Amino acid sequence: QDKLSVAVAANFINAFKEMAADFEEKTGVKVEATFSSTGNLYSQIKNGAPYDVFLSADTERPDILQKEGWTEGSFIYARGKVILWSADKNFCQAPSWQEALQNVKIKKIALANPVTAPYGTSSKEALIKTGLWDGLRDKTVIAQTIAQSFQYASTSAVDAGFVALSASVSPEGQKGCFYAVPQAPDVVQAACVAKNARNKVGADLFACYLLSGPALKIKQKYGYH
Amino acid sequence: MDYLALYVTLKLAVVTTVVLMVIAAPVAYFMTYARFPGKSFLEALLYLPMALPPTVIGFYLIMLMGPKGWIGRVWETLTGGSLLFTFLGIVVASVVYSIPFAVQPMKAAFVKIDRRLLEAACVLGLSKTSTFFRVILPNSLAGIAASAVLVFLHSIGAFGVLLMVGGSIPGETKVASIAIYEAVEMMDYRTAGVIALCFIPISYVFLLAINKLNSGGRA
Amino acid sequence: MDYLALYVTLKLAVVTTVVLMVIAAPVAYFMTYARFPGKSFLEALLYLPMALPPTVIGFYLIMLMGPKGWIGRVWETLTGGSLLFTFLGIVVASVVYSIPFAVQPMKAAFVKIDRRLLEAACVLGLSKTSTFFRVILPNSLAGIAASAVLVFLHSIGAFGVLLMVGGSIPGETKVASIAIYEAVEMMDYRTAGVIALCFIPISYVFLLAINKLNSGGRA
Amino acid sequence: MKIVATLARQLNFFDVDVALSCAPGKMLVMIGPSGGGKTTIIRMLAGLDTPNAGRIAFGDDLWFDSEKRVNLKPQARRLGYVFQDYNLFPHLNLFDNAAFAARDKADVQSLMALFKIDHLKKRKPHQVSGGERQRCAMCQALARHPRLLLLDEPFSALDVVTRRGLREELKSLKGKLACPVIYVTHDINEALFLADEILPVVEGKIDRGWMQRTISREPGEGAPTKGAREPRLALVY
Amino acid sequence: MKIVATLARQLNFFDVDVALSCAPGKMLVMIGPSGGGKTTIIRMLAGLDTPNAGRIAFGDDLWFDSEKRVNLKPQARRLGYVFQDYNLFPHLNLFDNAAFAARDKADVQSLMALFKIDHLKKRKPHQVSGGERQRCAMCQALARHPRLLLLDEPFSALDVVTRRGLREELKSLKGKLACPVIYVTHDINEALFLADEILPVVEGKIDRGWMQRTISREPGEGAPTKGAREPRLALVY
Ligand SMILES: Nc1ncnc2c1ncn2[C@@H]1O[C@H](COP(=O)(O)OP(=O)(O)OP(=O)(O)O)[C@@H](O)[C@H]1O
Ligand SMILES: Nc1ncnc2c1ncn2[C@@H]1O[C@H](COP(=O)(O)OP(=O)(O)OP(=O)(O)O)[C@@H](O)[C@H]1O
Ligand SMILES: [Mg+2]
Ligand SMILES: [Mg+2]
Repeated sequence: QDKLSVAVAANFINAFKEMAADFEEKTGVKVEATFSSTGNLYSQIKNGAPYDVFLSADTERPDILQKEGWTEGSFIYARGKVILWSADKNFCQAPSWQEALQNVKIKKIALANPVTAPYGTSSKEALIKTGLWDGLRDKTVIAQTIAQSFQYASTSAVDAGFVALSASVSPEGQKGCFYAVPQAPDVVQAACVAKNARNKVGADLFACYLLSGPALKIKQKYGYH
Repeated sequence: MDYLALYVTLKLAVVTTVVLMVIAAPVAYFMTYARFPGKSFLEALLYLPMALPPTVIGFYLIMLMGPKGWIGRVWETLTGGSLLFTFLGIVVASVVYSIPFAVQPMKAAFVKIDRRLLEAACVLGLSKTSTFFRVILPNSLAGIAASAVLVFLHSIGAFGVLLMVGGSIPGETKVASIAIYEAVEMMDYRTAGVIALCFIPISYVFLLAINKLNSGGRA
Repeated sequence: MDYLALYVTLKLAVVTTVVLMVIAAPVAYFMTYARFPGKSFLEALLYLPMALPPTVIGFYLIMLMGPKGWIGRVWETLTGGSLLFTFLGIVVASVVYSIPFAVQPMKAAFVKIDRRLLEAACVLGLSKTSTFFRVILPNSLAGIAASAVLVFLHSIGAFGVLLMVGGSIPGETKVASIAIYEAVEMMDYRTAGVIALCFIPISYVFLLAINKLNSGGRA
Repeated sequence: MKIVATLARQLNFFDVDVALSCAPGKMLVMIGPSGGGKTTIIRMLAGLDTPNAGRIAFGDDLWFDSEKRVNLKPQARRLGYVFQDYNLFPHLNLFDNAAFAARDKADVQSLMALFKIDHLKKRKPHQVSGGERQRCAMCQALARHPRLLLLDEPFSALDVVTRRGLREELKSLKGKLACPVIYVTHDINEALFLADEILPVVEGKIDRGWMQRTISREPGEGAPTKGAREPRLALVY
Repeated sequence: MKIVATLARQLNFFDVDVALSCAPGKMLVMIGPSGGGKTTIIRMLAGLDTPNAGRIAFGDDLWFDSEKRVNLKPQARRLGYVFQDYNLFPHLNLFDNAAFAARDKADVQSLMALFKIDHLKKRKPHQVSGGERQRCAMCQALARHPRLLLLDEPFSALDVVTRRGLREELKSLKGKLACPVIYVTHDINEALFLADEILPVVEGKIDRGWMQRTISREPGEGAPTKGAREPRLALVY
């Protein structure tokens, strides 16, 4: 059985590891993954990295890859949600996340870089929609990735952070409390299969698996839908 | 182009270099001449910041410098403010991150000082400290220059650590390497290339200055 | 724990150190004694890998080593294979990434060699090359040790570059720092800490070995 | 103050074992074959080497005592020491070298004039001749007003005329310095001219007969009989 | 082959300007006041310093010619050169130092015996006395069978007995080596004993009267009249 090489956006790492194990058990195809930022993985692919499947953190890059002829088409494999998480359980006393943020005791809040990270873009949108963006300018700290935003929050470096729902289900994430942020649009993550994949059969099989029932269960477990 | 980020980068690199030269010289002196059990172990610890991926160092620094870490707490009692996400914070991070690069070449230079010069200093009544300043330092300029070059450039390139500890606040902690990172992530390779190219003249000027200082000391 | 990643890391660090010692010594020699216009400029270029954030170096390396870059194309014509995503590929990346750390302390050591020894070698009929091997190298052991320590530890910590060029293939290009990165990304801070701790004994043993070699050369 | 020392130290091929003393204003000259242990003795007096056994007393001060485990650091002995290889600090010019541990910069000026190197003040040591370096080392040692002066062949790189001049100066300085001076030379004339006491050191021991044997060219150890071929010059210098 | 040289070089306080020649198997001895330019001349002959003007011919080979812009590298001149500060390689033991550029290791063995340092073969230079280092430098220079031997005060750190022995050896070697030997010394006895020709160098020029003035102690420059106080020792060594 030929192994399958998958490039995975780092925010999906937890869910992916479990899915890969499940997939291996079911099909016998060995999955080898590279986790990195979407931008990094895209550069690698452009320069000839032999990945069979690419799980991006956005929809933009699979689209470009399609235009460039690397893939025949992309599909959405996960939708992430933004939450506002804090290591301090008292933080969640307020009735809504907006009020919790406006508490005078809150000195710093983290969000992922709105320019480069999809979760950051989404968080910023929620803040703008609720009219909080300008008022909180001086309190915001920019993390480069959504994982780093959670690191800030979990180490109490910031009082609260906009993180992915998936973070809240990790053991570390259960130590704190969070608000859902319905104003933040879903973060849509698309995947694509390489046209010239070395293991085309396995790659297509994995693409199907990604959308199957067992996979959905795992995704939900890690806060995706 | 992000001139502010370039300015922060330069300021950080200069401050780090100056601070580290002052800190590293006595440390290297001590590590060269002191004999005590567990010395290699201490040395290994000293070099650890280098062997660890920057993100890990960054993570531990956040823990230490955050409101729950002891450095953070001490700092808060002293100044009332937070160390994280400030320029001072990234200076601390960058100093920790570059310690090995400062210490190691200095140590190599100190080791090579002719023993006879030290004996002469000894006979002429110089204390350990005076010997350090009057004999060892001026005869180790090449090694100190090597340290300065490594530290300066390394703090320009420092990235993972600063990314963590700084929080990328424009004009305060957003350094050029973060700007490059953003450009690469946005697939704007031209901007990334342009900012990267800015470092050639900067490194060039710095090397020239160091070489001048270094040969000035010898001529 | 990911023993395979630790093994790849160590293998990479050892290979990089050996390769760089061999490459850097003549480069440092040349940079110390050759006089030509544009020398500082060349030197600045040589130190650039340090001033750039690892991801940027990684990016340029991929471009060069990929099927469209000229190194990649030359390599493909020669061997028929790809350099990217192989162990050899990360060795190349790690060598480029650490060049400045190898060259700078060696240069500092070479500069400090007593001119009288070089004159003696000259009079005794030694060519430039023999002088290098018989006089300069054996009298620069401290500087070479400094280089080796910096390079070894720096390649253990190398991360951004390797992730980019290597692609984290278990047993081949997945090094420990990538394992740490993944653990951190998974918010599994304990595992990250445990792998990080492994570097203390590794650095320790390496430093002991270098110190032994170094003092062996002098005794 | 007077220096009194008994020193023993094991070397690879023989042991050093001597007793010596020198009063202030007096000069003790050590002479003897190359490799005989003269430098080793000076280094023990300076505190740079530690004797295996013995005692060094300077007036009422105890500098070293192997039994009482006293060992004063060289820094505290306040010495003037001209090393055999006259090591100056390569990063300093001759003036700064001479003034390195000086009590008074004005002294340095006049010492450099006395030793005829005042025109070389701004030169680095590698830019002057061997003899000039040696004279600078002498200035450095004298400028700190030492309590004990140790001179290990301080004039070996000097020509006969300069040397003759300087040894005159040294002889007259000796009284003014009012400190004991221990002087190593290979020049028997110099030894006879300068010494209040001559200490011939052969294989680490004091060998009073060595001078006599050497002067009268007894075909002793190391004095080759071929020497007879040498013209008998009776130079009156 | 014979060496013939005319050399001119500007120094800070005076200019060196000399002409000299020395035939194989002969010895030219340079003597003169400290800082007079002897080492500078030797360095120019060795190719370590470049004359401002002049010409050095070794037999039919042209080593240096300022007009023809010829300047042979020191490596190509095949010299034996004992530096004034006898710099040995600190990382090598005495044997390896002496054998550094030797034609034949067997030679080294016998040279070290001749110079009485064969028991110190395994020592590093800093572990032996000044005179022992100097003798090792001498072995190093001789072991490569030089075409021209340059000796800058090679015996300055040696006692009178050893020195006397070695200069006997040197005198007999001179014939066997069959190369020109240029020798710098401060010892007038030595100069008279060894030299086929004596070249007094004073402030960079040849000053034939210097020897005479020095010996007869004419109160010339630098010869202090106080010298008269010195006892007239007529040592027959
Ligand atoms: N650091 C050292 N370690 C071991 N032995 C040494 C060391 N220095 C000198 N020796 C040996 O000790 C003996 C005495 O050396 P010392 O330097 O005292 O002689 P010296 O009388 O000063 O000779 P010279 O007149 O040649 O300078 C010599 O045999 C020498 O080889
Ligand atoms: N590297 C140098 N740069 C400039 N001047 C120098 C240099 N070396 C020597 N000199 C000067 O040149 C003159 C001649 O020096 P040189 O070393 O040739 O004298 P010397 O005759 O060998 O003296 P000595 O007997 O003391 O060794 C001296 O005045 C000295 O100060
Ligand atoms: Mg001695
Ligand atoms: Mg000289």
